[in-house]
Amino acid sequence: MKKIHIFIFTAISIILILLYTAAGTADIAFLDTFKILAGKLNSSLSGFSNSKEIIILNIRLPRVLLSYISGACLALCGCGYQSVFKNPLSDPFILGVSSGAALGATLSIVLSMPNTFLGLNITALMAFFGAVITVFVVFAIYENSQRNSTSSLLLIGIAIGQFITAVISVLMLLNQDNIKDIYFWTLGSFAAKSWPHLAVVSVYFVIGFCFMMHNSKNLDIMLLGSQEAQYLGQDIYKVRRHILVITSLLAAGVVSVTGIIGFIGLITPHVVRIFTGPMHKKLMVYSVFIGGIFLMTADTIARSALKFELPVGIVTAIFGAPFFIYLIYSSKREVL
Amino acid sequence: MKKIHIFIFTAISIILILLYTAAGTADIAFLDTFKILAGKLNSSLSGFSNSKEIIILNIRLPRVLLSYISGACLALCGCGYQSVFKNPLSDPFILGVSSGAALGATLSIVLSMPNTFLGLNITALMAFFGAVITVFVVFAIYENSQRNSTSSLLLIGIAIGQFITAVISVLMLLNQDNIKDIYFWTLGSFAAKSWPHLAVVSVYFVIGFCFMMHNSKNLDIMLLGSQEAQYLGQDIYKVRRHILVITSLLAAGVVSVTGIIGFIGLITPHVVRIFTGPMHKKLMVYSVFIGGIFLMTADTIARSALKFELPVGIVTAIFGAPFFIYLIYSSKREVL
Amino acid sequence: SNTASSNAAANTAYPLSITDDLGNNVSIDAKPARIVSTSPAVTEILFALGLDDEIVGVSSSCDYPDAAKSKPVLFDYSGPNVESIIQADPDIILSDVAYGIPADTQLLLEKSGIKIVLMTYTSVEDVLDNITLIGKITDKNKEAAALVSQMRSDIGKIADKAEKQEPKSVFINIGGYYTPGADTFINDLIKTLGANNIAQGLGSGWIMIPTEKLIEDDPDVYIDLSAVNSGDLPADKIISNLSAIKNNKYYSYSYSSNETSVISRPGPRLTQALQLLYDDIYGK
Amino acid sequence: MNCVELSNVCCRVDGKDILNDISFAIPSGSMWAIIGPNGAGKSTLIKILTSIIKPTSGEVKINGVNINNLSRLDIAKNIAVVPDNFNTNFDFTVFDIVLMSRYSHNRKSYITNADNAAVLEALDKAKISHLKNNLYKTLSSGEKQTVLLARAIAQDSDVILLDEPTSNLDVKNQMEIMHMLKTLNEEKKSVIAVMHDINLAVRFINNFIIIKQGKIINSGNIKTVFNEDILTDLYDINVDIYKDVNSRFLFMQAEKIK
Amino acid sequence: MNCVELSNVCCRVDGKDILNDISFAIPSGSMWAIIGPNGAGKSTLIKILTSIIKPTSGEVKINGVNINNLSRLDIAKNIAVVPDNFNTNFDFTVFDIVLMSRYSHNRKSYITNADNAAVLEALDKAKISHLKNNLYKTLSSGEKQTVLLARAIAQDSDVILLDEPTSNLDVKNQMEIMHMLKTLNEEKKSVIAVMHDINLAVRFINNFIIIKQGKIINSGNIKTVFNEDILTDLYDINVDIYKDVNSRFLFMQAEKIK
Ligand SMILES: Nc1ncnc2c1ncn2[C@@H]1O[C@H](COP(=O)(O)OP(=O)(O)OP(=O)(O)O)[C@@H](O)[C@H]1O
Ligand SMILES: Nc1ncnc2c1ncn2[C@@H]1O[C@H](COP(=O)(O)OP(=O)(O)OP(=O)(O)O)[C@@H](O)[C@H]1O
Ligand SMILES: [Mg+2]
Ligand SMILES: [Mg+2]
Repeated sequence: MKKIHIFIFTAISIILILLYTAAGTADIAFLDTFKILAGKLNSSLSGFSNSKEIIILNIRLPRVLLSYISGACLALCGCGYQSVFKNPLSDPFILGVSSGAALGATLSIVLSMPNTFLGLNITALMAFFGAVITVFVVFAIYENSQRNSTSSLLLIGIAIGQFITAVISVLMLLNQDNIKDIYFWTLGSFAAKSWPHLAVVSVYFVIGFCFMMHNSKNLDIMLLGSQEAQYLGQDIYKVRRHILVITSLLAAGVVSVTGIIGFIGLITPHVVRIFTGPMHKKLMVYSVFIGGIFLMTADTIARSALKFELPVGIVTAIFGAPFFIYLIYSSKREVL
Repeated sequence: MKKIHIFIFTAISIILILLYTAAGTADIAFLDTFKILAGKLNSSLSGFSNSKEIIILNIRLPRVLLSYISGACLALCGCGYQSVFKNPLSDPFILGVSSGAALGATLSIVLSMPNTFLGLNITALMAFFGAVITVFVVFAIYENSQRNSTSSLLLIGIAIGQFITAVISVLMLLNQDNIKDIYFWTLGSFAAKSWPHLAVVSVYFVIGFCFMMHNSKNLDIMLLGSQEAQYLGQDIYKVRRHILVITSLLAAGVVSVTGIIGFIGLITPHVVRIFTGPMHKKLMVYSVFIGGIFLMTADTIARSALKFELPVGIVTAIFGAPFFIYLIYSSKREVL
Repeated sequence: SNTASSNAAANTAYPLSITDDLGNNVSIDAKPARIVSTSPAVTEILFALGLDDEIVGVSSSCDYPDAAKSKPVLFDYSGPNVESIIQADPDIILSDVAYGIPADTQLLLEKSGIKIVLMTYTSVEDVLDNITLIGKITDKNKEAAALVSQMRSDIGKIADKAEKQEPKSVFINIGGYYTPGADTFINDLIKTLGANNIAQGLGSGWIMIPTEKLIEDDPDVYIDLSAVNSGDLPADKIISNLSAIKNNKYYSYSYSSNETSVISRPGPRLTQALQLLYDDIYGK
Repeated sequence: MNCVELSNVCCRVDGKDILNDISFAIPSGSMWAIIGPNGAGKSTLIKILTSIIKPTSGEVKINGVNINNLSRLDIAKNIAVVPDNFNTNFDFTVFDIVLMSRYSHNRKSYITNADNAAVLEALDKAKISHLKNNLYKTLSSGEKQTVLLARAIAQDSDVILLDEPTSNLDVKNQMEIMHMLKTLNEEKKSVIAVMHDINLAVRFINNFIIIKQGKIINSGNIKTVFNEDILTDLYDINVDIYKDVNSRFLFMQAEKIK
Repeated sequence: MNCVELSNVCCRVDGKDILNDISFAIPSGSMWAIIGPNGAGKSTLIKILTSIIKPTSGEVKINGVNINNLSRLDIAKNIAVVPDNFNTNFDFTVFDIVLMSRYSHNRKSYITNADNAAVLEALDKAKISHLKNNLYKTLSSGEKQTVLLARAIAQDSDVILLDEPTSNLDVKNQMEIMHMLKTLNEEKKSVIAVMHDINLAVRFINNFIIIKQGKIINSGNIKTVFNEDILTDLYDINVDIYKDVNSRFLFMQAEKIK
C-alpha cells in the first residue's frame, strides 16, 4: 500500500466532490458553484443570502459528502462481514440491520412519534435502535445455542430479518395511511440530507474506520479459520463479536440516516479484493475510497441526470453491476 | 430412509390436504366439504351445481394442492442450489430467476400484451421466459469468464439480478400507471389459482423431482469439492450445469405461476438437513414433504385466518422463522 | 376532517393557523403566491379554484387538467426533488397521504420557510372539506364554497336517482384482488350510490379479498381497475363463472385509463366518478 | 499393454515449469513408486494422470487411449486415487465416503446390494469396519488416510494411484497398507504410489521413478536405480545404504547434511 | 520449571473417551517426542495443550499457570503450533502466512521492521526464502509443512508443539527440519513433536511419551522406554531393533504382522 496511491485516491476524491457539487437540476452556472464555495471559505456567512447559496452550501455539498462517507462506511462493513463469515454473499445487512432499522422507523411513523427527540430526528433514532436491538437479539440467540459455525449465525440473521420484514408488512397493512412514508424510508435516499446528518455519519465513520483498521490483522488471521486463528493467539469469539458489533453499529448508523442502500456494501469489497488480495489493511483502505467514490457518483447521477430524482439504489445497480461483471470477466483472481 | 417414514409423511400430507380444504372464509360446514369431495369421487359431475361445490372443488382443493406442490418444488430447488454452491445462503432465486421472472411479467404488463397467447396466460409465459433467459445470461457470462469457483457464479447471479431489478424500477418509473400491477405480481400469491396452474406446476415438479432424484448421488459427490468429485468420476462442470439449469427451470416454472415466494426454498433444506444429514436422497425426499406441508399450511393460514387474505410470504416468515430458530437452538447438528 | 370550517365564504385573515390532518400545526403568514402540489387530486382542486398561475410545480402523476402537464414536475413516485423545489421557491406545498413527503424532506423544506399541509380523505365528505380548506388557505373561499355546493347538488342528484334502483352488490379490483374496504374513498362512492361493496365488512383500507369470498358473494357488478387494456376479460379463468361476467356486468379499465383516474382521484371530478359508477352499476 | 503412458509431458503453471518433458510407461499389473524431493512435481504428475490438470504439451494415455478421449467416468473406472489429504466439513460418515466411490460403477439412482457389499468388504480389508458410522471429519489423520484407501479399494479400478499413502500412518498401519497394496497388485491391479519413505517403499516395491525438479532423472528396477550416488544426487545429502547379505538394498539413512 | 504440565487429564467427545487420565510434565528447554498408533489421541493432546479443546477433567498448566487463567494471546506467546495440515483458499502469500504469527508479539495495527526481519529470518532458517511471494495454496505438501514450521519459528515462543512435522517431507528436508528443531532446543526452546517416524525421532530426540488408546503407557528417556517389548506391545507388531556397537538404539524395522 504505497503512500502515493493513497494520495492519488484522496486527490481524485476531492476533485470529484467539487465537480459533483456543481451538478444538479437547479439552474446554477458551473462557475457560480465554485464562487459560492470559495465565498464560504473567505467570509464566515452566518445565514444564506439566496436560494443558490442554500442549494450549493446547504443541500448539494453536504449531500455529496454524505454519500461519499456513507459509501465508505457500507464498503467497510462489507469487508468486515465478508471476512467474518467467509461468505461472498454477506453484506452489511445480513444480520438483520436493515430490517431492524426499518422496523424502528416504521414504529416511529406508525406510532406518530414527534419529529424530534432531544433535538434528534426520532425516525433515525428509532431506526438506529431497531437495528441495534435486532443484531443483539440475533447474537443472543446464536451465543445461547450450541453452535459455533458462522453459517448458523448467518442463518439466524436471515431468519430474524425475514421475520421482522413480515412484521413490518403487517404493520403496514394495519396502518395504510403511513404506507408511503414507510416506503420512502426503506427506499434509501440522500435527498434532503444536510450537515447534521453528515456530522452524525462522519462520527460513525471515524470510529468504525479506526476500529476496523486497528483490527486489520485480526481480520487477516480470522480468514485462516478458527483453529489456526487460535493457535496464533486470537480469541476468535471475542474478536468476531467485536467486529460484528462494530460493523453492525456502523451499518445501523448509516441505515438510520439514509435508509437502506444495497449493493455497494456487497460488491465493493469483491471489486477491491480483485486488485488487493485478501490482506485487510489494503483491502479496507481501498474499499473506503472506492465505496465512497462509487456511491457519491451514483447519487450525483441519481439527483441530476433527469428532472426528477432517481432512487440511488437503481443507479448503483445499473452502473455497478455491469462494471462488476466486466471485472469478473476480465480478471483472473478469484473473488472470495 | 425407511419406507415407513415415507408412508407416514404421505399420510400426513393427505390428511392435511383434506383438512385444509375444509378451511376458508366462505361459510361451508366442515362436513359438507367432505361430502362434496366424496360426491366428486362417486359421480362424474361435469359442471358444478352450486357455489359451494365451486369453492371446494375449483378453488380450495386446487389451491391447497398447488401450494403443496409449489412448496415441494421450491424446497427441492433450495437443496440443489445449496449443494452446488456449498453456500448456506443460496436460495432458488439466487441466480436471478426471480428478477428475470419479474422483468418478463413487467414487460408483459408495460407493453400491454393481450391476456392470453395460445391459451396460455401471457404474464406467466413472459415471466417464465424472463427467468430462463436471465439464468442463461448468467451462465453464459460465467462460462466465458476465466473463472471456476462457484462463488463467482453466485456473484454474477446476484449482480445480474440486481441489475434487472433496477431495470424493472426504471420501467416502473416510466410507466407509473402500472406500478401497482407489477407490485402485486411480484408479491407472490396463490389467489385465484386453479387446476390449470396446478397441472403446469405438477408437470414441472414431476420432471424436476425425477431429475434431482436421479442426480442424488451426483449431488452427494459434488459436496466433496471439485477435485474429489472428479477423482470419483464426475464431470463436475457438466453435472453442475445440468443441476443448475434444471433447478432454475423448476424455480422459473413455479415463480411464473405463483409470483415470488421467498424463505421456503432457503430454509426448508436447512431444517431437513438437521435431521437427515447431508446425503441427498433422504434430504431431498424429506425436503419435498416438509416444503410442501409448510407452504400449504402457510397458505391456508393466509387465506383463512382473517376475513381478508394475507400475503403468503408474511405468514411463511412469521411462523417459519421462529420455528427454524427453535430448531437451530435445540439441535446440535451444524447446518451447512 | 380538518379544523378550518367556520366562516366559509369570508376572506381569509392571515396569519392563518391550521392543524392539518396529520396533526401538524401550520401557520400561514400571507396569501400564498407560489404553490406546489404533489398530489393529482390536490392539483385538480387548485385548478378548479382558478389558481392556475399560482401553481409553480406539480408531481409527475398530475395529468388533469391539461394545463397541469405543462407545469414543472418536482415530485415523482420516488419522492420530491428537493433542489428543484427550493429553486421553485414556493410558499406552500399541498399534498395528501398517498403522495406524502418523506420526513427529512419535510424538515428541510420547513426550515427553508416553506409551509406544508397534508390532507387525508376516507369519504366524499372529506374531499369536500379538503376543497374548503384549500380555498381557505389560498383565500379562494368563495370559489371553494361555490364548487362545493355545485358538487353537493350533483352528488345529491345521482344519489337520488340511485335510491330508486334495486340495490346492487359491487366488487372493485384495483389489482391482484386487492380492493377498497371500509374507510376508503371508493367505498364511500359506492355507498353514496346505495350499492353494497362486498369488501366493506372484511376490513378497512386496501385489502385482498379471498377468492372464495368473491365466488360466495357473487357480486352483481365487477369493476376491474387493473386491466392491461380497457375492456379485457378477466385473466383468471376461475372467476369467469361469476354472474357479473355472465350478465355482462363486468367492466375493466386499464391503469392508465381516464376512468381509473377519475374513480380513484379524490378531487372535484368525484361527481364524474359517481356518474361513471352509476352507469356501470345500474346501467345508463 | 501399458496401463499408463506419458510422452513428453510438460506442465507450466503461472509461468513456472512444474513438469518438464516427462515420458514413461507403466505396464499393466506392475507396482511402482515415484520418489523425489519436495516440490519435484509428484502430486502434479498424479493430477495430470487423472486429467485434473491438463498438460501444457505432451500426451497421456490410459490403457492405450488418449486421456482427452476419455470421459471423467472412464478415467475413474480405470484409475482410483488416494489423495494426499482430503477434508470435508459436511457430516458424511465413513460409510458414505467409501460408498461414493461406487458411483462410477453404478450410475443408477439407487444403491445396490453389490455396492453395500463392496463398501463393507473394502472397510474390512482396510481394517476400519469399526469406524463405519463415525463422521469422517472427526477421524484422526491416520484414520482418514486409511478411509481414503478403503475408498480406492471399493472403487475397484485397474490402477490405484496413491499420493503419500503412508505419510500419517503408524508403523503397523504402514505395514498393513503396504501389504494390502501388494495383495491388490497380486490381484492384477497396477499400483503407483508417490512415497517419501524410501525404506518402506523398497520393502514392497521393485520399480521406481525418480523425479527431481520436474524431470525424470532415473527409472526402472530397484537394483539399477538405487545406489548412493543417485540418492545423494537426488536429495543433495549424504546417505548410507545398508544392504543385506545378498547385497540387497535393506535401508538407507541420511547422514550429515552436505 | 515445567513448561507444560498435565495432571489427570481426561477428554471425552461424543461419548467416546479419547484421552484417559493423562499426566506428564515437560521440563522447560527439553525436547520430547510423542509416539503412538493412529487414533491414540496425540493430536487431541496437542489441542488440549493449546486449549482448542477443553479437557473433560484434569488440569493443564503452561509454565506453571493453569491454562484456564491464560488468554489465547498468552498461550500463543508461550506455545507455537505446527499443525498436521493446514489449507486455505485465500490468496495469501507465504510471507503473509508467516507474518501472521507475529501478531501475537505486535498488537499494534501496523507492521514493524522487527516483524519483517523476523519473518525473513524464519523463512531463511527454513530455507524457503525463494517461496516468499508464492501463494500458499499453490505449494506442494512438503513446502506447506515447511512454511508452517517457519511460521512457528517466527512466532518465537518458548514451546514449539509439532504434529507430525516431517510426514510430508523428503529425506533431506526431514533432516534439515530435525536439525533445526535441535538447534532451537539448544537455544532453550522446548520442543514437543508428535512423530510416527521413530527411526527419525530417535536420532534427534531423547525423551519419549508413548500413548496408546488415550493412555500413557510409558514415558522417559529413550534408553528406558525403547525396547522390543514395548514397541511390539504398542503397535501389535513384531519389530526388529538394530543397535550400534554401544548398544544405542539405531533403528527399528517392523517385521511381519502378528
Ligand atoms: N500456481 C503455481 N505457481 C507457482 N508454483 C506452483 C504453482 N502450482 C504449483 N507450483 C509449484 O510446483 C511445484 C510442484 O508441486 P507438487 O505439489 O507437484 O510437488 P510434489 O512433488 O508433490 O511435492 P511434495 O513432495 O512436497 O508433495 C511446487 O514447487 C509448487 O510450489
Ligand atoms: N467427535 C468424535 N466422535 C468420535 N470419535 C472421535 C471424535 N473426535 C475424535 N474421535 C476419535 O478420537 C481418536 C483420537 O484422535 P486423534 O486425532 O487425537 O488421534 P491421533 O493420535 O492424532 O492419530 P493419528 O496418528 O492418526 O493422527 C480417533 O480415533 C478419532 O476417531
Ligand atoms: Mg505432493
Ligand atoms: Mg493426529
